[in-house]
Amino acid sequence: MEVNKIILTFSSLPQNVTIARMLASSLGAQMDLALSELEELKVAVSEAVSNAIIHGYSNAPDQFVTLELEADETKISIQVTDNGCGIPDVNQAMQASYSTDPDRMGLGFIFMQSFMDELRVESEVNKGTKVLMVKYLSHNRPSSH
Amino acid sequence: MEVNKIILTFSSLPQNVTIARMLASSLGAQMDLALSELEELKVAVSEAVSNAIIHGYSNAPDQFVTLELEADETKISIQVTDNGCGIPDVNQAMQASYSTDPDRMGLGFIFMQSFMDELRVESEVNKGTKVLMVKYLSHNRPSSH
Amino acid sequence: MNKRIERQTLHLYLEGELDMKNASELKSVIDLDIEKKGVRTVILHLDDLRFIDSSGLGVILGRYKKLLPLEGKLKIANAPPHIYRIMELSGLPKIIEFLPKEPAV
Amino acid sequence: MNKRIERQTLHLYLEGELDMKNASELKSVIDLDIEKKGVRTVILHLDDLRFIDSSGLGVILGRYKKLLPLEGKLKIANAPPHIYRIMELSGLPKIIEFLPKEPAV
Ligand SMILES: Nc1ncnc2c1ncn2[C@@H]1O[C@H](COP(=O)(O)OP(=O)(O)O)[C@@H](O)[C@H]1O
Ligand SMILES: Nc1ncnc2c1ncn2[C@@H]1O[C@H](COP(=O)(O)OP(=O)(O)O)[C@@H](O)[C@H]1O
Repeated sequence: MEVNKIILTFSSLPQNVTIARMLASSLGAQMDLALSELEELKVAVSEAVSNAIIHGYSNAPDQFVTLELEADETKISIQVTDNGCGIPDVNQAMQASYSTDPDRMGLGFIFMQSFMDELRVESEVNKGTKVLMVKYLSHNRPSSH
Repeated sequence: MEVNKIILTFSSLPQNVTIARMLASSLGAQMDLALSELEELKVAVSEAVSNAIIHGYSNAPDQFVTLELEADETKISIQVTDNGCGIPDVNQAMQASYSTDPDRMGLGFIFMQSFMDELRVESEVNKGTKVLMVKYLSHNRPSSH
Repeated sequence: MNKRIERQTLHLYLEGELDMKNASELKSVIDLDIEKKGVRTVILHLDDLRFIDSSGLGVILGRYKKLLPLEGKLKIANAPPHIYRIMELSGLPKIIEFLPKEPAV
Repeated sequence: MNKRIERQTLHLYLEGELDMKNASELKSVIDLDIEKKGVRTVILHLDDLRFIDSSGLGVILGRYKKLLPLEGKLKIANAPPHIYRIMELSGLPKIIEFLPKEPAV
């Protein structure tokens, strides 16, 4: 099977979180993910993209977020990139319940971790943040045999 | 209202035509296009993207097509770009029934023209083709008052 | 895509989207039944077709043209309104017979 | 989003997606009814909710916390299975009361 690569760059607007989710879930559906896996993929993408807009850009609507999707016969790889404020301490940020916003739950990274098979975060203060996630397709997942 | 800009770059694979259509129609739905206008938008995007893959890249699966969408309060602008073979005579290509492929109908540009308010094609042989289309939102369309 | 053959008549029930992605599959299904099973009438049932573009219309017209010299026929049944509008713009209804809505069996 | 107030109880029927796009709208609707209409019980009916993420969960937990010092309550009714799974992972069912499926009226 050919590699399918899809890159979506979009204004940092709340309504584009829906579009980002839908794109990931369409690709997931083409790769025959189960319905429950599609739901989980959507949550993971939603968390990463929401973080880029809310935290990375402090909700400024005139910035850009990039969602890169790549599917091959074994996995779907996802990258969400912003050029926002960055994260000073990534390990701390990834702790359960840790949030710099008192109104938020600090569950974003936990959801990404639970729903995807791999999660990596690269961030530099004042440069931006890149979240990399991988979902293995069932027939290739080590745990399935 | 803010300007919403969305850029999708994707492998020249047939299944991505569905994704490109869906993206345009999601943006159209957010801009409150009527259902029939969404259908037309989908056909126009489908024609331009299919042309890029079929004609621009002769169905090679390892090339990239770009779909740029921009929405503001008055219109949705769409650009479909490929870096493929280009069109030697754009005026001829845009004629009804003209096709370089005997199995095709030569209706792609006709549909784009009928369903969108503006259509412009820029092409250079061996460089590629850019199709620009504009759809005005009903309350701003000259013909609606 | 469901199909049924009855006395040299192929009934095809199209679903979802008909575009460049699956147009060539439709082409081979029909052509094979014409060549191998002697089908001479093809009826496309479009009740559940949600999208068509010129790639899809091209395959339909192409099958019509293939059947002509064989004295065969291609007909279209139950095209939803928004699909019919696109077919109309392509001139297809001037060439191809559209069957009136079938009563539910 | 449909709502109904009955004796200080606000029934909210959520639809579609609850994420960062509409979480703050849900927050203001509930907070206004708590502050202006003296609502002390909020029941969120999730029958038609298709998607939720941590932004949506955060608003629900936040309203629960706002009601606590007012001796009010927030309850959740009819969460679809895939929505419930996400809520479970967040620990919400340990804090918030989930009502058993209502018989259709
Ligand atoms: N893209 C980002 N840019 C800057 N900071 C981020 C980004 N993503 C996450 N963070 C930081 O990491 C923290 C934890 O993130 P997360 O687990 O998603 O929880 P929450 O979004 O609820 O705060 C955030 O509160 C924020 O400080
Ligand atoms: N992106 C493109 N790259 C190269 N050639 C193109 C492109 N788009 C259109 N063409 C040329 O213009 C012709 C007419 O296009 P169109 O009206 O869409 O009809 P059709 O796709 O049925 O051939 C095509 O047959 C092709 O030769």
